[in-house]
Formats: sequence, structure tokens, C-alpha cells
Amino acid sequence: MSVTTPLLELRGVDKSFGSMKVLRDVAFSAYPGEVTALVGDNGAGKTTLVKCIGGIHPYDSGEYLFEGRPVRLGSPRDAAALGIEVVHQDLALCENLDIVQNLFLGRERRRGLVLDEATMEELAAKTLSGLSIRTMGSVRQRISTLSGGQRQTVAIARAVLWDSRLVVLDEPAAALGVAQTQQVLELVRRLADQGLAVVLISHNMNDVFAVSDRIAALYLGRMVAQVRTADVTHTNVVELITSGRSGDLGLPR
Amino acid sequence: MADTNVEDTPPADDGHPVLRITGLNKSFGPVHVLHDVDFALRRGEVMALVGDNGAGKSTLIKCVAGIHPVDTGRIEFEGREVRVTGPRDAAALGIEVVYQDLALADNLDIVQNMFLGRERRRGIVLDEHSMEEAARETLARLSVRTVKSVRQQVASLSGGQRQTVAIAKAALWESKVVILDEPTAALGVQQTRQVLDLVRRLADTGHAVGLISHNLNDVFEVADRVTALYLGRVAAEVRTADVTTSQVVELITAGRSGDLGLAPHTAAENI
Amino acid sequence: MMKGGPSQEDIRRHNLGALLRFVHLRGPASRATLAESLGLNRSTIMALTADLTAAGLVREELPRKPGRRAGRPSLVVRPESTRVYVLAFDVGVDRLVVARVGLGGEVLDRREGARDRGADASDLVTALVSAARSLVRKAGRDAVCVGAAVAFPGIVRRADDAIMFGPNLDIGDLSLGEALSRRLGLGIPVAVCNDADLGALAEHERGAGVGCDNLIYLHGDVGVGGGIIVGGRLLGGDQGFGGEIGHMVVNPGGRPCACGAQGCLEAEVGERTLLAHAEREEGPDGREAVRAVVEAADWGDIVAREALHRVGTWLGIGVANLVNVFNPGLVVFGGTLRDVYLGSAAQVRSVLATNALAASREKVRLRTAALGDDTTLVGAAEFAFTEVLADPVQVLARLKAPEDTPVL
Amino acid sequence: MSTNIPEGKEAAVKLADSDFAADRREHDVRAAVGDYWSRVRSGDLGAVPAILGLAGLVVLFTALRPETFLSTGNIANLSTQALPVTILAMGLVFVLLLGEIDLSAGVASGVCAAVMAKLMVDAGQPWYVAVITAIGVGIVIGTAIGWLVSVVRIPSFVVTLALFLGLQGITLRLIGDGGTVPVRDDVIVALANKNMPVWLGWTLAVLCAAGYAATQLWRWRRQRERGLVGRPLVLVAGQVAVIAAALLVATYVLSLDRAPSPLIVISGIPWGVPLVGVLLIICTFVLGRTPYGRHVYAVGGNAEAARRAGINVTRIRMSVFMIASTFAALSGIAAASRLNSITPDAGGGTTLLLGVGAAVIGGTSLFGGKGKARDAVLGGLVIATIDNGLGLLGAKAYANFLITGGVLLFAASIDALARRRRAATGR
Repeated sequence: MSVTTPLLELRGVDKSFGSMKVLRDVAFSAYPGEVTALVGDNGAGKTTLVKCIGGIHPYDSGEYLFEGRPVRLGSPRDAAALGIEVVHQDLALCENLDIVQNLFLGRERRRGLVLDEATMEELAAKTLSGLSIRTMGSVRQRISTLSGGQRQTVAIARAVLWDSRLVVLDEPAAALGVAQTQQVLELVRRLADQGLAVVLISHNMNDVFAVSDRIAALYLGRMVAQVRTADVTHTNVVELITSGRSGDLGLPR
Repeated sequence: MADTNVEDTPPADDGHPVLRITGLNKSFGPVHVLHDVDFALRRGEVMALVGDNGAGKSTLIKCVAGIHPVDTGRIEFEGREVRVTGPRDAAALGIEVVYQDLALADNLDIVQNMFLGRERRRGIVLDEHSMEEAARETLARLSVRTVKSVRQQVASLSGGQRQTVAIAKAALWESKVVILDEPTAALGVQQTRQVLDLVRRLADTGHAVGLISHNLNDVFEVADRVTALYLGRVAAEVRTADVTTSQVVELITAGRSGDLGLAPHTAAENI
Repeated sequence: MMKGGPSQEDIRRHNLGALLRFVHLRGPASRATLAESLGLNRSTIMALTADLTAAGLVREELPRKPGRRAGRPSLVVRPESTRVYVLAFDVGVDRLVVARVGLGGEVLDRREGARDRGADASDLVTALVSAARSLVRKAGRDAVCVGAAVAFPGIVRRADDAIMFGPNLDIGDLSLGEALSRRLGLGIPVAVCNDADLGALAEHERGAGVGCDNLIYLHGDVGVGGGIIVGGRLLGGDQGFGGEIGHMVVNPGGRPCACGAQGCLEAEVGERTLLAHAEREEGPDGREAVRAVVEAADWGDIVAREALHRVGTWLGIGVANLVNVFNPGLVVFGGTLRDVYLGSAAQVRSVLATNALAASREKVRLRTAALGDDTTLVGAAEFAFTEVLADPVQVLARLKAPEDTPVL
Repeated sequence: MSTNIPEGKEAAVKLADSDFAADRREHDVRAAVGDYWSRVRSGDLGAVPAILGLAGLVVLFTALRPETFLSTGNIANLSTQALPVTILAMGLVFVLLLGEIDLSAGVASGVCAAVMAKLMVDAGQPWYVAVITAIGVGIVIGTAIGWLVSVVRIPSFVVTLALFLGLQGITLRLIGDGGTVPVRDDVIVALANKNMPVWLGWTLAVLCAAGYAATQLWRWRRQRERGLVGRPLVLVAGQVAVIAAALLVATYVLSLDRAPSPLIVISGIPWGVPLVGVLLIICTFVLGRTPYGRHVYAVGGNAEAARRAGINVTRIRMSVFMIASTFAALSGIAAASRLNSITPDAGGGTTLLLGVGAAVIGGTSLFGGKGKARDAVLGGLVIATIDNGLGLLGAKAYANFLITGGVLLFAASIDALARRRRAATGR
């Protein structure tokens, strides 16, 4: 599995806001079929890195390779065109619209002038059941009637529906109850098992260990280690997060 | 099991702790979050409080600040037992807590923020001059030089400068204990430096400082002692000079490290 | 039987089974897909489909696909899920489920109820039979029941389905399968299997383990059960007792187990132990109680967190041993262990990382049961289908032949 | 008996919370009513308050003025009375859907009407040139507002408040202080004062009813074909029957002779009614069935989500103001037709408030994201009924203001409460 090329690979990415250096020489890879957990303390640069991946922030220098080919992202649209979908914490769903309408927002199916509701509804139901999402009554429910976990699910399903190849999830389980968190985690895992590359940002080590294949640890804007989850312990990861090194891993002493 | 106090050998006693908490327990309904916690802050020292997410750091601080009432336990301030039933009690004792969200009003300037809610006045008029002087004097005492003018709007400050203002605000009030909740989170390297320097000076000017941090390098740089919380218990209170980061990480994640920490059976069979 | 190679008839029977099995597990498929997947030519597929259609096992129809305007629609072969069904019984310690599951795996109808931990065997049989009868009554008159199986939390002898040991659910000397078969009166035998074995089967065929032929399924109820699939087959051992992972000793001299030993995996990570660590022995038990511990830990309760941490340690050791011995591609946590695993994954995997051989652990995937609470139920259904999938036409003919009188 | 599996239908394990059970469940009338009720409970009231309000007002005024209020003459009068406010409100629905407001729509209608009148009277242009120019002026005003709001990003409240003042000046300049420009063109006057031939009215009514039934049934069939479960056929048929009946009864009433003297015959549907009908159909179609409409709802619901979904939020925002002002122009023309003249205060005073009131009473939310074109029609009828009924009662002007204001406040309160309810049930 280690011979597969990463779907996304960043090399030597630097990013500053004015005089403040936020990312330094960051290397990061995401592999198809794997969940890569991105961990780090507050302010370690996780959000900035995600925004660079999603084309929201231009990076100052470094290489951005997608499927091994260098690409240059100018905007979120470029990222979307590559099949990169970022699910932000605020989810960005329209509460006054129903699940189907949200799933197809901005990319509605139409027949001539008219929206093709029946096809959209069918596709939505198919996508959701393909993800074994079993916790919603109807695809015609309004978002405002859904729980936090269900909303998260809809936001993630949107990424799947649009044939994304890389999905970045920013703290999907924050502010969810435990049952919903578990469902979202299983959904995250299923996304990867369906062949997508998934990047998961999380503070919860149980969540990270439960679903991830690799762990990438940021410490003060540097990528101190990107390791296979099978090879590290909880203590290793906490040490990387809190001091940038752990045993042989991380920053040189 | 309750006797987890590793700090039985008295440290080179530099006076009694300003604030000493013993046997503190705290539950939220059925959820038990703090168990027999001992915690002490000494004048002129920085005590770092470390622990994993959910180990109970914020709860402990909120108990000290009077935001959460404690279930059982004793809080001593300067040797006397006190009851802290609200943030006002804590402030009256001279305990100031600087939270992560800082609670600064962006549209006001530094002086106005530092005196927010406790404005000095002459008659019914605000005494701007005296406040400005006091603010400038406090900042100078803490050697804060990065701020151009005390009349600058907070909105125009960088993250580090805001943190500085918030800390200076806490130091302004004759406070004896200042507790800082993750003051360096989300700051750049440069700004982290400034804030850590300020934390150190705060202790050097005679305050007892509590510092919550996730960054162990910061902790080792600025703190004199570390209290490590593990699942709501104090795993150990140690001098930073006596331990390594790896030991502290083990205390955080497993509750023990070598001879330090909790007895084996409470720390999940020593694994 | 004595001939060297398989006969024409054997081949045909095998192909019929393969085709039916394909649409049963993978869903409706076009003839082209079938031909390609089964390695048969299209005319053979056509003949097989015709036979199965005549037997009422499949039907061909136009696909219902979105955007069907594109291209010429080709017929798909679809299992007759409402007409051919099995009865699946899931006997948990606290919970009973009986379901009518159609060919293709769809749960058509189900009855579910709570079971009191003190209930005796005859109550159990009565409850299962009455639920099954009501399911059969609601099936259409032309529907036919082709099998039945029970998932049971105990050690079951393969030769005669006798329950040898069921510490958490004692039903005495009762021969459960025979009793059910007799009282149902459908003319079909009722198989009894270890629940975790069936869970392994279900996850292998329809759940997280599709495409993985070496997997281990760990099932948490009151105790801990296990099902091991090696090379695509369930590991039964000499008499079918194999795979009792719950009684693997992980902590010699540890907590006493119902089996008499000390420090079994079940004794260290089972429901009672978790609740004891969490200081909740007094309160309610069962699946909801386990979930409540995980929930409390999520809220920050230090007692619950430590309980999960301790249980996670032993679970990690157990998994590490299994990984070293079997080198599975996949370990699936089902039942209450799903919640326990998700609540203590950091500890489980940390222990795995330090205790398992690097080569064995490197590619093992840890997953939760994709079928959720229905894992063992689905396993029972799949087991009940085995006979008809092995020889579809014969079995159906036998079931329909004896008498055309309606059942019950 | 300690082990029990309950028998019978109730014992069947509910699949309700799994696998989109609600989509698969065989929908019967009871389930549909249940769904509807749960929607109402969660604050999604739909057209119910407006219809109840309208029914209540009709009963009230009929009781107070039994001989005049329900006379055929008054009913015809009512329908033309509702004309300007309904058209204005229909345009405003688009703006309100985004959570914005257009305070200048009323006076914009005045300006457009004045332009039309001046062109016909002073420049002697034919009616169609005048009308097209007036609509053009409306589009220009809307574009200006839209640009200021969406590109310059001034709050719409401020932009349109400024225009509310400014445009009054333009009307005043065009008409002259204290002046009146008469509107005598036959076509324009006919809009609010003449009726269709009875046969044409019936033909149109039957066509509309049939068309409505056909689209509803066609949709139902299509859903059924795809295996998507829509509402039960009985409900669809019932809805079609109610709408068709309402349409035909109204046509019948308006086709009766309502002349006060037996010597002449006045009957038929006023020409303004089919105009509203056409606009209603267009707007409903655009909002409900086209991507543009969907995007309007999306921007109103969560502009950030819409932006991230790749929707051009600026363009959507601009367009709704253009639509509102265009409808304002039409509304101005209808008002001019009804009054046969233009005065400097055309479109001023309460015009705008009544327009917004109509939309809100009909069920459009002031917070954005919720509303339909039909809200304008229902709300317009309520407003016109109040006006008409109070007129028949001989109420003083002050009472008229008080009551209309009270109704508007009441409708807005329902909106705000329903919103809170929605927020509460959301999580």
C-alpha cells in the first residue's frame, strides 16, 4: 500500500500572513482509500494548511502535486475542479432548503429550463443509502429539522455526490453527541473505504485513532511527523503535538 | 489511592503558597470531572498546569475563579481558608484569570479596555488622565514595548499584543494571582516569545502565576513547576528542572512515568 | 458420485448457485455483468436465468436507474426478494429479534422485543415461535420460506447444533433448533449457530469485510464472542467450537470469568467489567448501559474515561494476540464492542502498536460493524440461505412439492 | 411471562428511523396529514394563516354588511382593488426572500406611472410605448438599487430609504406640484375598469383549472414512476378539486350581471385578474422549478453556503431588486388605471407598506428564505378586503390605518414566532 502514489502531495509549503509565518516547509500527503488525520495544537497551522489545500489561501512557496502532477490553485473553484471538497466546521448548508436541494446546491440537474426534481431526489437517496446513512426520515426534510450529526452527514454526502476525490473534514465531530460522533466517524471511514482520500482534522485522540490510517502532526507551523497510525501510540502523538518531537520522530533535538 | 501527593518532600520552601487547593472534587451532575485535586501557586513562581483535552484543566481554573462552585475541598488564600462563590469573590481576593477569548472590546482603545467595568471617575466624569497614566505605568512595569500608543484601538493590535493587553489588564488590579488560559495558542513564534517573556516578568514582579498550556516547550521555558492532570486527578506536581518533556507527556497520557505519578492500578495496569 | 469429474448436472447446479449467489449478494445485475463476473458466456447465463425464473427465484426487468434516457436499457436479473425468504432469529441476552429476510438480503419485516435476563427456555421458544408465525402469516400466499437459523450467544456443536455452553443465557438441555423447527411446522430445519460466528459471516458477505477473506469479528454482548474467517471460511475447529476469542486469557490471574478461568478477554472487557470499572454495577445493564458509559466519558466523566481506558488496554492486548496469530486483514468490532472501541480507540491502537509484530499489524484494518446492531441477525439470515444458494432449484422443488396446503 | 415479543401490528419494529423510511413508506392520507401537522408544529405554517384570516374577514364583513359586502358588484370591485398591491407584493416577495427590503418600490411605481402618463398625454405616444418605457424605468431603478446593495454593499434599507425620498421628488417634478395627469387611454383604463367577455372568462377559467390539474397529476405520476413516493393521489386530487372549484365559482360570480341598473349589463372577469394570474404562474414557475429560483432561496437561507456552492450571490441579489422594481412599474400602471389619473403622491403614503404587508400576511418571511408568489395574492386579497370592508362600514381613515397596521404587525409576529419555533425544533 505504501507504493501507491499520494493523491495529494505538498512539498515545502510556506505561508505567511504579513510578517507572521504560519506554515514552514510543510510536507503533507493524502492517499486514496486512507484517512489521514491532521493533528496539532490550536494555532499550529491546521486551518491554514487546509485552506491552502482548498485553494482559499495562496501559499507563498512550495509544490502542490495532485496525482503526482504539479498544479497551481488560484481559487476554491480550481480545487473543486480537481475534486477537492472541504467541509468546514460551519458546514454551509441552507436551513430553509431540504436535503436534496442542499445536496445539489449550485449544481442542479435540469431538463431544459426546469429543475429535474425526480432525478435529483433519486440520486440523493441513492448516494445516502450508498453511505449507509440510515438516520434520516426523508430526503425531503428541511435542514432546519435535522440534528447536528445529520447536518454533518449531509455536508459530507454532498462531497460524495459530486464525485470528489479528496475530502477534507474540519473537526466534523466537534459539538456532537457521542452517538452522532460515532456515526460521523463511521461515515468518514466509509468514505475512505470507498476509495476517497480523506483528511480529518480532530482534537479527539480516540477519534483520530479510531478511523485514521496515517497521522500528520503539526507543531508551530511545521509538519513534524507524518506516520502510520499502526506504528505509534497515544503518547507519541501527544508528545509530537505538545513538544514537536517524540523519540526518533519529529524535530531534531 | 487518595494519597497521590508526590510533593510530600517539601520543596525549598519559598514561603507558603499564595493559593493552595487541597482535596478538591467536582462533578457536573453524574459526570465526575475532578478527583481529590491538590494545586498550589507560589509567589514569584510560574506553575504550569498541563493535561490532555478533558483532563479537567479548565474546570479546575473555573473552580479557582469562582465560576464553578466546588463540591468538596479546601481553598486557602495566603494561609487563610476562603470561600470563593463567584467571580467577584475571586477578584476581591486578587485572583485574575485571563481566558482564551480574552474578552476585549475591539472598538475601544487599550486604556478603555484595561479599565473596562472598573473605570476611574471624578464625580460623574471619567478620569481619563489618571487611567491613561496607570495603564502606561503598568505596561512599562511589565516592559511591554511593542505597543505604540495606549490610545490605540484594540482592533488594530496583533494577536500577541492583544494577549499582552489582556495580561496587563490582569496585572493592573493589585492582583496576587494571575492565571492564564493558553495565552500562546494561535500566536506566531515571535509573538509567543513576547507573551512568554511577559509571563515570566509577571512572576518576577511578585505575582503567583498559573499557566495552562498545551505546548511543553513553552512550559519548560517559562515555568518553575508543572502540575500534570490525568483524568481529573493530579498525576504529579514536579519541578521543571527535575523532569524531561517525555516524562511529562507520559504523565499526561498515562498518569505515570517511572516512579512519578499515580499508583499502577489506577493508571490502567501500568500500560 | 463415483465418477472422476463433475457431471453436467453438477456443473449446472453449481452455476445456478453461483448466479443466484451473485444477485443475492451484489444486487440486481445485467446479463452482461453476470457473464463477465461469473466467467460464463451469455447464452449460458440466459439458460440459467430462465431456469431460475421458472423456479421463481429471480425475475428479469427493466432497470430503474436515474438518467435512464442515455443508451438502450438492458434487462437486469433481480432476486425475487418478496417471494423467497428465510427466517432469522437473533437471540441476545437482553434482546430478541426475529426477521423475515428476502432473497437479496432485504429485511422484509421484523419483530423485536426485550428479553428478561431471568427468563427460562420455554418462554424463549414460545416468544420466538409466535413472532415467527406472525411474520409468516404476513408473507404473501405465494411466498416460500427456504430456511431458518438462530444466532445464539453460546458454544454450539456443529454436528447436531447442540448448545454446549451458554454462560450468559442458560436454556438447560433444550435442543433449540429442533424445538423451533417442530413448533414452526414449516417443514424446514432450524439451524443454531454461535452468534459471533454468524456476525463474522455477515460482515464478510455484506458488511465491512466484503472482499477480505481473512477477518476476525469480535462481538460484545454481555460476554465477548468471536468469529474468525480464514481464507474465506469460518474457522470452526474440530467440533465447531473454535473462535471463542472471549475466553482467550489476556491477563493471567486477572478477573474471574464465568467459564471458570481467570483473566479471559471476556472477563476483562465484558459488559459487567466495564460497568464495574465505571462504578455503575448498581444501575441498569445491557447495551444502553455500555453506551451510557461511553457517553459519560465523552462528557468528561473521569471514572467512565478510566473504565474505558482500562478496558481498552485489555482489548488492545487481545487484538494484538489475534493479529500475531492470524495476521487478519481486518478486525471488526460489533455489538457493544463497537461503542467500546470507538470510545477507547487511542488506547486499543496504542497497545496494538506496542504489542503486535510490526509486520502483522502494519496492514490490519480495525473497523466497526457496518451492519450495526443487525450484524448477527443478518448472519443468521445468510446462514439460512446457504442451502438454497448451494442447490437452488432442487431445494425449491422439494419445498414446494410435498403438499400445496397452506402453512398454518 | 418474562420473555415477550408483543404481537400484532404495533409490535412490528418501527423502521421509521432508518433507511429513509419516510421516503419508502406507503404514503396514505393519514401519513400525509401527520407530516403536514408536524410541519405546522415545527413552525412551517404555509398559507394557513392567510386563508384563515381571509375567511374570518369575509365572515366578519358579511355579518356586518350582509347586503353589500357579498354583492357581485363589490366582489368585482374587491378584485380590482387588490390589483396594484398584489402585483407590488409579488415583486417584493423576491426581495424579501433574500432577507432584504425595498422601501422604494411604492414610489418607484409612482415614478413609472408618471412616466407612462406623461408619455401618453404630453408626448402623445401610444399606450404600448408608454408601458414599455415605464417598465424600462422600473428596470433601471431596480438595477441602480441592486448595484448599490450588492456591489457597493450599502444595506438595502438605507439605499431604498434614500430612493424612497429621491423618487418622490422625481414624481413631483414630472407631474408638477398639485397637478394631476389624467389617464384616458382605453387599453390602460380597461385594465382595472373593463371586463372580459363572459365566454372568454369561462374559457380561461376552464383552461387554467385543466392545466393545473394536468401539471399536478403529471408530476404525481412521474414521481410514482420513479419509485419516489409523493403525496397520495387522493390528496392531489383533492387539492386540484378545491383550486378548480374556487376558480370556477369565482368565474361564475364575476360572470353574473352586477349592473346597479337593470338597463345595462355589467358582467365578466375584470381584465386585471388574468394579468395577476399570468404573473403568478410565471413567478411560481421561476421560484419553484428553475435553478434561478432555487438559488434565490439558497442565498436567502445562507448566503455563505450559496457562495461556496458556486452561486453568483451578487448577481442573484441584484436581480431580485430588478424584479421588484419591474413589478412596481406594473403595479403603478394598474394603480393609474384604477384611479384614471396620476397625482404627485402616486405610490407614496401607505402603498409600499401595504405591499410588504401583503407579502408577509401571505406567509413570506421577513428574515428571508421562505415565501412563495402566491403569498402576494393571498395577502393582497386580505389587505384589499380590509380596505373594502372598512370602506363599506364607513370607518374613518384613522381606523383604517390602525387596523391595517395592526394586521401587519400581527402577521410579522406570526412570522417571527414561527421562526423561533423552527429554530427550537431544529436541534
